[in-house]
Amino acid sequence: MQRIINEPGEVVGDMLKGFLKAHREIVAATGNPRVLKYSGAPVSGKVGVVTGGGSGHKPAFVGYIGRNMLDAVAVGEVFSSPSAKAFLDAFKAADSGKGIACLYGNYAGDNLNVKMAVELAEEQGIRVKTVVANDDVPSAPPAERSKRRGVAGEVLMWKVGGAKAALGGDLDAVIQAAQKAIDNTRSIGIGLTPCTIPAVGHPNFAIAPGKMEVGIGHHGEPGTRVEDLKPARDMAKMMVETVLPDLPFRSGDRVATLVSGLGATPVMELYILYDTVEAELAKAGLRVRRSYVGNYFTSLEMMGATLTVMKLDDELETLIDLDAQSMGLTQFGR
Amino acid sequence: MQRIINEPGEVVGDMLKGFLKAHREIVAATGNPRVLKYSGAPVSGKVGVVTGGGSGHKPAFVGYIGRNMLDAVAVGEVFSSPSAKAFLDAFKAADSGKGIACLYGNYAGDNLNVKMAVELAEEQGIRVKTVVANDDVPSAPPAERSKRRGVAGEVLMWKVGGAKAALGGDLDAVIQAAQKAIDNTRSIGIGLTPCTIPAVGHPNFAIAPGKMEVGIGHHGEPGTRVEDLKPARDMAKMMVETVLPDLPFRSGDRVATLVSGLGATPVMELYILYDTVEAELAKAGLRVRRSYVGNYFTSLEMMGATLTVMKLDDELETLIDLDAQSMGLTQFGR
Amino acid sequence: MESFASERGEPILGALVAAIQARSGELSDLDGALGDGDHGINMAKGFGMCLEQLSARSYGLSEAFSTLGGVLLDEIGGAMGPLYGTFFRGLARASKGRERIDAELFGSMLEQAIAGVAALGGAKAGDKTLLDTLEPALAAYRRALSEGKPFSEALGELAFAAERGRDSTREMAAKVGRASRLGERSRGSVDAGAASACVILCALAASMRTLLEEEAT
Amino acid sequence: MESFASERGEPILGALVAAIQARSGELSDLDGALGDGDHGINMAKGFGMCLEQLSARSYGLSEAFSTLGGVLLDEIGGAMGPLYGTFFRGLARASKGRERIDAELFGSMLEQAIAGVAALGGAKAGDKTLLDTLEPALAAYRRALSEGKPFSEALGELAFAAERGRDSTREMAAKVGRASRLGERSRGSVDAGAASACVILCALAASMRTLLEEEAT
Ligand SMILES: Nc1ncnc2c1ncn2[C@@H]1O[C@H](COP(=O)(O)OP(=O)(O)O)[C@@H](O)[C@H]1O
Ligand SMILES: Nc1ncnc2c1ncn2[C@@H]1O[C@H](COP(=O)(O)OP(=O)(O)O)[C@@H](O)[C@H]1O
Ligand SMILES: [Mg+2]
Ligand SMILES: [Mg+2]
Ligand SMILES: [Mg+2]
Ligand SMILES: [Mg+2]
Repeated sequence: MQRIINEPGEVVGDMLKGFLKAHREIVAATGNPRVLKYSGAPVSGKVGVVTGGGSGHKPAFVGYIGRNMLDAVAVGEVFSSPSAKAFLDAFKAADSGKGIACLYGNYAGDNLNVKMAVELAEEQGIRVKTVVANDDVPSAPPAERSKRRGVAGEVLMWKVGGAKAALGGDLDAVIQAAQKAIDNTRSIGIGLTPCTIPAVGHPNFAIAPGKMEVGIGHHGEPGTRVEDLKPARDMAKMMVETVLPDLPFRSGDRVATLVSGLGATPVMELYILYDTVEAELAKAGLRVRRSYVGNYFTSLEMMGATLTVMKLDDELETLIDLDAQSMGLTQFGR
Repeated sequence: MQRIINEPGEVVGDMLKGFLKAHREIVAATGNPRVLKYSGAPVSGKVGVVTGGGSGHKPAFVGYIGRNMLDAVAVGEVFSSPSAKAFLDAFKAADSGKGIACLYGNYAGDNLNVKMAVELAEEQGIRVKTVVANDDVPSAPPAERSKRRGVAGEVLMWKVGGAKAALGGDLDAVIQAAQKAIDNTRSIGIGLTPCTIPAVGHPNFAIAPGKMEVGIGHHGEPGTRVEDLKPARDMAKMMVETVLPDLPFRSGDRVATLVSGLGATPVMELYILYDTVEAELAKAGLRVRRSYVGNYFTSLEMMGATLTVMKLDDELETLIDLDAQSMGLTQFGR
Repeated sequence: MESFASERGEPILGALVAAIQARSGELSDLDGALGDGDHGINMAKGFGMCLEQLSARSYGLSEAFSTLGGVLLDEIGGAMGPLYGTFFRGLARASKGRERIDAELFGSMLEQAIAGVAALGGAKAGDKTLLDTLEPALAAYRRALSEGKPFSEALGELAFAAERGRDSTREMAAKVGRASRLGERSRGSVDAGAASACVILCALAASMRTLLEEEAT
Repeated sequence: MESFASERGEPILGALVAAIQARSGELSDLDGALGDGDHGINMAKGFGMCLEQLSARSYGLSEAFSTLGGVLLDEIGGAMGPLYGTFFRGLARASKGRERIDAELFGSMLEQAIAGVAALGGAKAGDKTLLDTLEPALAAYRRALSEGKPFSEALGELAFAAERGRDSTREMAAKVGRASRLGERSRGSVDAGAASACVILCALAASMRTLLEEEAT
């Protein structure tokens, strides 16, 4: 295991210490070492936007803490949901009295821990509403959409929720916007090499050379099928063909796109993939209004990429376009 | 080779097509397919800031094209200097009549191609001055500093040069600021796994499991010595101990730091490294005014990291702090 | 009637933690086959933290379970943090203030613990989860008692049924949790949670039988 | 006196491109040992592009070299783009407008080409570069001519000395280029540029000797 770590069991704590040092201007510690918050949080008069999730996905989740983005994040072990207590403490760190929008991904652990945390929060008089991201198309058929995983589409959900709260939306408005965001978002991932959780010390699955996992999850959960590696242009077509009919997207739709690497794929290759993705979207009559390409939601040192497409209406486009400042996503407004 | 590519020989061209599509608002094509420019270039009344280099280092080099950053970039094959003609065409794309600051890295190919391009440019009435980055401490002893490679310190040199030009500095002022930037910058890299140039198809060197290359270059050039892998905190100490005495940095100095991954090292680990780096800098009495941590200058899918430290004076700090907008580095001003 | 003193938390917790730590790699590998490979390390971490918190003093069984449940809920997270947190807090609550643990009491401890897991997770037997270990094990335990078997023998039945329950998940297709997205591909490998539940029940049964024997002699 | 028609650009360029492409992997491996591993692929790409540009028409030797030099300079980059670009433009310039290539002319072509490389790169013999192939090869060629050997025999000496020159770089420590940062670690492996220069000189010598033989019969 070729790693830049100290004790394999302590990677999350060590990482958080370094993260806080590097981003003092925008991120602050809280009383719970597994909860970080925006240095300005709680922002008075603003709905608190919170998420949480396992570690190993940098910039997700703590990298999206910032101005017009997330107010607080609960941090789990590598690939493990944060505890209920961490979620609860994140709610507290973000709460200015206007309520908390907890926007998280659909995983057994997160569902359970958020559920317990929300109950505890309400006992303490903090109002929490949730949106559960389920943008990963291959993880369940359309009829069972509520079973689907949340993947890189979460980044766009956070962007939208964070912007809506920043523009003064109340709790219901923030929840509605974030729910609309994820309802209009579809993703798919392909995996080319596995990854190794430091404390485990060996890859938790294998991908034979020359093969790829289609529909893989960003924890290395096996995909829905194994295929021969093919040229990037064929990968892109297959990914677009999986994503578009599912919503469905229609000719004339405006969209935002996000192509994320899973960690170790050179960013050069993400652009090679995006070249065909955009060509295929154009063929389908979609108009790309904003495109993100890079390592936005990773899976340690896995090779592979995810494609996310979000259908925009005027509200979503305004919210996606708002300026934002965080380690993982900083943009000027249009 | 688990890759998201089409033809291995065409990765650079395919990547540039996708890059242009993804970043239309900030990057534009030129008549030479191997030259990209800032969409606003040439910016009238402003010195043109240009660089060039081989591909496979994303975000470097094209990712630093943008507002208050680079005006044009010459693009080479993977790990190969761009041609003299590409440098010349980049000068032309950036030239508003105020002259060109060509800020590049110290490699045989780049030196030769820039030299030829500068001669051709002057024949055509374009004034070009150059700064050659040589921040990589382990690549030559202090007495032969002019032989050292340019590595991730180039990013800070471009930031400074781009900001100076944006603030209205004339050619000599931009060159002076960029030269001061690099003269006050020192770097070191460690490599944990090799990388594979797509057209070659196999790794171009080996690192035995449990070993690391100290002083490696970001093209996979072997380092100055091979050591056993050690805990991140010991790597950080060794890196700081190599870099600080070389300038030398002194107690009380203000600095900017840059910890860059080489491509496949999870960003989590860069923060683990940074945690000790900052602690060691603090021990030495240095005050970190700005810290960049992430994949700023990579080497395809190599695992490893580089540390860059730049000593700031008032001018350099102002220039580093200026807002900037590019794919690889977007920041709001302070 | 067989029973043991509830103040003997240490040997039981010690054996439980040792069992989980010894099987940690195996549990992560099982999770890696269908999920994300973290099950064993997080279990081992949580159980180890609990032992550390309680070290340097003596404690009863209810306190041991309550501390373990609290650590899992507050510090560990994952799916197993709340599930096993609820499980051990159920065991703790049902035994709180009781001086001796007998067969009947342990039966209602298990019942409360397992009911909490089922209510929280919303899974049922056949979904390929830890419940496929816990529920048949409890049923076998109850059956043994109703057949008049003594406590220690019923614990043997509990452990035996737990192993069969764990193995029964091999051929199931997962209905909840990460593995559920694999559909048919999730068959052929034992569920990680079912395996850890088996480790837990077997360790509890073994250490309790030792205590029963000790007190009998 | 031996000579061949300068209009025979095709067989010479064809053999040259084929030789570089055949050795491309080997050259990249050599570069990988001390540098960044791209030497062979970039050479093969540039030489291939040149052949494509000239395909579907016939061309003389000077035009072939001039096109090759231009492609290397304009399209290929790297260290070898300008170095070999200068080299082939030197060969082209010195043979421009000449109807036949004889021993003397080829000698001055090489001289001009190598002088350009040395001036541009600032390296000298012993620095572990392509000059360690080029310079001794030229010297051997000159020596053969001064000893009165015929053109074809001198070409043989050229090739033989090129191989020895290439091999001589194995034990050198690099003074310029990427490998120079390796210091002592750069010993033990042949320089990639010295190896490609040897491929080029040997291919030129062989195809020219074939042409001389053809014209002699
Ligand atoms: N809703 C649920 N109800 C009961 N058990 C569940 C549920 N979801 C998951 N599990 C159990 O949790 C185990 C996975 O635990 P773990 O690996 O710690 O969590 P994670 O999936 O968050 O990585 C599964 O093997 C399964 O037995
Ligand atoms: N200044 C120089 N003068 C002469 N030859 C040089 C010089 N610098 C490098 N070389 C030659 O170039 C070769 C490397 O070429 P190549 O791999 O194409 O370039 P790069 O170093 O840009 O990857 C070296 O093996 C060496 O022979
Ligand atoms: Mg997990
Ligand atoms: Mg190169
Ligand atoms: Mg798991
Ligand atoms: Mg090279």
